[in-house]
Amino acid sequence: MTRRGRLRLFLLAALVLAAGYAVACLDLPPFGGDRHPYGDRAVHAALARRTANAVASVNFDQRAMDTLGEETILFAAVLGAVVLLRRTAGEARTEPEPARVSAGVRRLGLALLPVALLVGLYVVAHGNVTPGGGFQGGVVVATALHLLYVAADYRALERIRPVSRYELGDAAGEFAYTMTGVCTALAGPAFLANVLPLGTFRALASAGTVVLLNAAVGMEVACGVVVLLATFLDQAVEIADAPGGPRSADGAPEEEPT
Amino acid sequence: MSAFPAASALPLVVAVPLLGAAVLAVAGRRLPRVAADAVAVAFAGTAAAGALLAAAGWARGAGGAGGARGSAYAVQWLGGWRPGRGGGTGIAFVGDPLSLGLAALVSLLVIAVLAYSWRYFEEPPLPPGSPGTAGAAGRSGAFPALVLLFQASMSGFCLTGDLFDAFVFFELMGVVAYALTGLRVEEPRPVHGALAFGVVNSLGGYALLLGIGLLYARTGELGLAQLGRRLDHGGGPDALVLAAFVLVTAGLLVKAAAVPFHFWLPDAHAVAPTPVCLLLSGVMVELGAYGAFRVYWTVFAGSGGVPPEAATRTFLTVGVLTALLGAVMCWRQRHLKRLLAFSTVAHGGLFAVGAGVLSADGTAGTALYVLAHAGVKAALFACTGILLDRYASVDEHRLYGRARELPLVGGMFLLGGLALCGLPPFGTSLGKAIAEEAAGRQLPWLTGVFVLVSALTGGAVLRAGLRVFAGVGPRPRATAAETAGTERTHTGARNRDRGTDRHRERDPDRGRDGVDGGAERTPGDEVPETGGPLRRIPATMLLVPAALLAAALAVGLVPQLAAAAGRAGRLFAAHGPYAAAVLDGRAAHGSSPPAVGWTGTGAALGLASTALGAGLALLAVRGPLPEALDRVLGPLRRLQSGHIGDYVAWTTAGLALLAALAAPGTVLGR
Amino acid sequence: MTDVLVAVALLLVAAAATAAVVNRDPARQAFVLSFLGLSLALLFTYVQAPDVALSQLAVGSALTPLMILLTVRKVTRGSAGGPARTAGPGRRPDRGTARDRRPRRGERR
Amino acid sequence: MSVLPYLVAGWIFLVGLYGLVTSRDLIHAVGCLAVTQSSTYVLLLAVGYRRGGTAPVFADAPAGARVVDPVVQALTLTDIVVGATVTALLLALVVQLRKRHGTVDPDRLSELRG
Repeated sequence: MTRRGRLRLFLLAALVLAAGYAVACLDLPPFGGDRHPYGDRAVHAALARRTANAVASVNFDQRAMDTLGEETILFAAVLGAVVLLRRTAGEARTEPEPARVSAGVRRLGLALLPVALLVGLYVVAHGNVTPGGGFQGGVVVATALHLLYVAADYRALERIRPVSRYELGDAAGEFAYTMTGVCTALAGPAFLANVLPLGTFRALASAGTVVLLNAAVGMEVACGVVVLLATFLDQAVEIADAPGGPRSADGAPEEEPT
Repeated sequence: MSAFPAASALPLVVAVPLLGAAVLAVAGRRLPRVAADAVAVAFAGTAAAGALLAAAGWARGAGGAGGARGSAYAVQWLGGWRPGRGGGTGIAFVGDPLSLGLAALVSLLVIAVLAYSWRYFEEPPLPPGSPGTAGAAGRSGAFPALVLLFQASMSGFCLTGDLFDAFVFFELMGVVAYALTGLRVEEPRPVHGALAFGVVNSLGGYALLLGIGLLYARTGELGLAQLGRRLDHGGGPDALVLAAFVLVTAGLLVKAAAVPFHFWLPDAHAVAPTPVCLLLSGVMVELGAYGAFRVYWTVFAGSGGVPPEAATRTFLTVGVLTALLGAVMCWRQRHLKRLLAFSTVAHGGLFAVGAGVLSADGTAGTALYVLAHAGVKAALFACTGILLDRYASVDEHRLYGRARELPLVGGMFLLGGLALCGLPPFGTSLGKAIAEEAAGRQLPWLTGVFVLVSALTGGAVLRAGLRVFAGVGPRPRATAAETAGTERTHTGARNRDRGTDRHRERDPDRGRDGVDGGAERTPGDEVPETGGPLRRIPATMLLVPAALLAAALAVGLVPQLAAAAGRAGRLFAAHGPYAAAVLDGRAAHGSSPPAVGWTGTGAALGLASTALGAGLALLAVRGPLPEALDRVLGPLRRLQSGHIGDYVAWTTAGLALLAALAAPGTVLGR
Repeated sequence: MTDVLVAVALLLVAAAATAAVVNRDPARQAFVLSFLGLSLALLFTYVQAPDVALSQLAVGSALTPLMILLTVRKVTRGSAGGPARTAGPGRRPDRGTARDRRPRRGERR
Repeated sequence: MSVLPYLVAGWIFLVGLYGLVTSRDLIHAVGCLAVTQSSTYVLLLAVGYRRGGTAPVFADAPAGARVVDPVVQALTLTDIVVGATVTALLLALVVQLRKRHGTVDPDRLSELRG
């Protein structure tokens, strides 16, 4: 299709959709309404399981299968990205040059790093009580480690980041989550059932298996995001194209213009 | 095992491959290849056993934990969150014969794929010095792990009884499939095909999620059974229900590659590694249709949903368009993987028609058809993979007569073509016969569509098989550009490092304006997936297509399977009983299942379409089609442009088309 | 009062989404996406979804733009040694003319 | 106000599609896909909002407090993860596509025709 034809087709279809969707919106319950049957039941169930953060209760207890699927998506994407962004034959690995970072930036970065790590771990640990949890905290931890790249340089980052360890952590998180489910299915009442003692409401160790699953997710997300960023950084910083530039259509280096 | 009810096995069918994937992701590259393959097969086999056990439990009539004894649906509330009086908050896994059968099919096909790639399929290599390879060049070990994740996602999608959970598995299926499609990043086309696949399927996922949001706003529920029940309490359908139906159905039809959402499929299938094609074509695409009809029956089939006339109009129109377009495009291909991909599009259309008449026997026939089609199509892809690995090409013209030395593979390929045509007593023929009879009762000319589409797709396979394996007919005419290409090919094909896409257009305008567009251009030669051209065909690679064809034959010959399909159709095409079984644990009492089996008419029509397909194939190998026909088909071929912007525009148009099809009788003219 | 805040945040989100689409340069788009992430986080806070706001902040305004920027860097860096055929913002692809094959200024970082 | 959030969600969806259709750069297209997805966040959270409700976290709120719907928030969390991972995978494909084809302009990729 020509660019214009494509746009025309799209605009025509979009017009139909926009009209239909707008009419459908008029049939929606008004924004901010009071009828939330599922939500009310979920809150009730969360309180019964002594989980102060109802969202965590939905995520890790009532609809724990969704979260298993979600973590598996992350796991699959990390696995996929590592395979897709592998260094292929013919690509050279260049040593990144040591970067010069001003003293102020360096100090700030190094001071922020432990703070950010602690915040991340705190967010993971309190997932059952306060907003946050394994996913949010995990991302914070993973990005915090990359402050080292800003504060020092890529080589410093690589020293604290042996990628295969993090791959192991990623898989271990996924394994732990699934294994919890399998154990509760074989020895307990049902798959991913909350079988642990529920503890005291609002305490760090409340809510039973929610704590375990939350920790597994935190580990998987932190490690997975580190690996994900590592593969992209690897491409952007270290992996050089095959000598002679990207392969041309003929499979041979493109000739120099005359 | 009697203390362990069949329903409890349902989540394990998903969990076991996940465990295997986690193990292989770590250990895969450290273990020797054989050990890694064996671990993968062990996990996949355990899950398959679980699925079969659950299916057998169902067959014995043990409903399991969730349902009363004798209930036809095995219901398992995950985490033990069984609904109380006010309604529940948990997710149910529901095993009915169709979902259990599909989950078993997924697992068995995964085992076939692992066996097919056993030791020979070259996993993505890592250059020396990559992490975890201890200096030497190594494997990434990710392939079997990804296949297990694929298995888990597809099984989960079959078994879940919750719409949002289905979305999660839908996305997981997608993510794994994009990675598997683009696995061979050393070549230009896989990355492009995987990207188109990823963008279009993600859009489908987002449309599905918007639809879920609208349904949640109306009903405050996410479970399929609960959604259906709430909609029925809310009075007749309105624009909101219609919009939700359109968005949810479109999202699932993207996965099913229905026109005009189908463009990603040929692009992805032509370039994905062959073992992956077995799964994509054999079962993933069909799961899209399964999802669309599952949601229709459980959510929208009641009084508060979409009226049956509107739904059937939507499904039949889309199905017929898909079947015809797919069949015509299939006939036009000479790249064998693309040819098979378009035949999957066409058959997907027939499935939509067969189930789209919204009757129990139509559904039962389609179920059998899907089952047998999976075996046949996977066997055909497996044979094509052997050609690819031996001759470094899958081009019908270039391979002319070269595969005479492979009579066994050739025999299986031709048998597959005949089965695709609908030759009795293959299961494809039985399924087609039942589905086309059900469709013909609704609209008599639909029978013709079934016959024509089967003949065209099967005929295309026969034509290619006759040329490649027997050298029948004159050598296909080669264009000048192609002859030039062939000379350079032979040395280049083995060199994995080099780009293979010799015929890529440098000038973007030339291909677009040229008379031939893209289709006549040779697809270029391929790189074997076995790390080098095969000298001897390994026994595993021969055994797999043979077993798959035998299974497709068995589907047609085992009367118990047909009877089970009849019961499956009745239970699947049911709105109230599903909700009653899931929510109230009440056994389903209903009409008796439709009698499903061979009939004289069905067998005769199967023979007719086979004769038509064989005739077309013999006619085609004599010489090229008349030029005039080519000119008519040219614009159709140019639609498949490989341009992501085009595909997105068509996807949007498809959403609008579905809205236009479903609106009359739902909100307009009531 | 909350309604007004929500409405303002919604309009901000709509504007940011439009801007992210209209900005054809991927590097600039990454920054706009980051801003879209921030405005979404703001909206989520107003509709009482702190959990979601937190992850949107982490993912939408940090992780996703970061990955896009790394991709842009790779894609432009990759062209330093060979033909640069990336179609930049508003640039017509020059079909591999000699001019296009020379590394562009500022690419070698 | 009662329909504004829903309409905004629809607008974001369509504007993202528009970006995908007209994109001349695949990295930009992946960004547009992320935009399209954010429409689902807005719709889901708008559906679950309850006027006058607080966050469904009872860390200091009394157990009987009026709260907004926690379920949609859990769904949106899942959705955000899905979005990030899909973006990552597609960007990985774009990186390789650039290496194999020498371009990220969809108008110049033409080998999957027919």
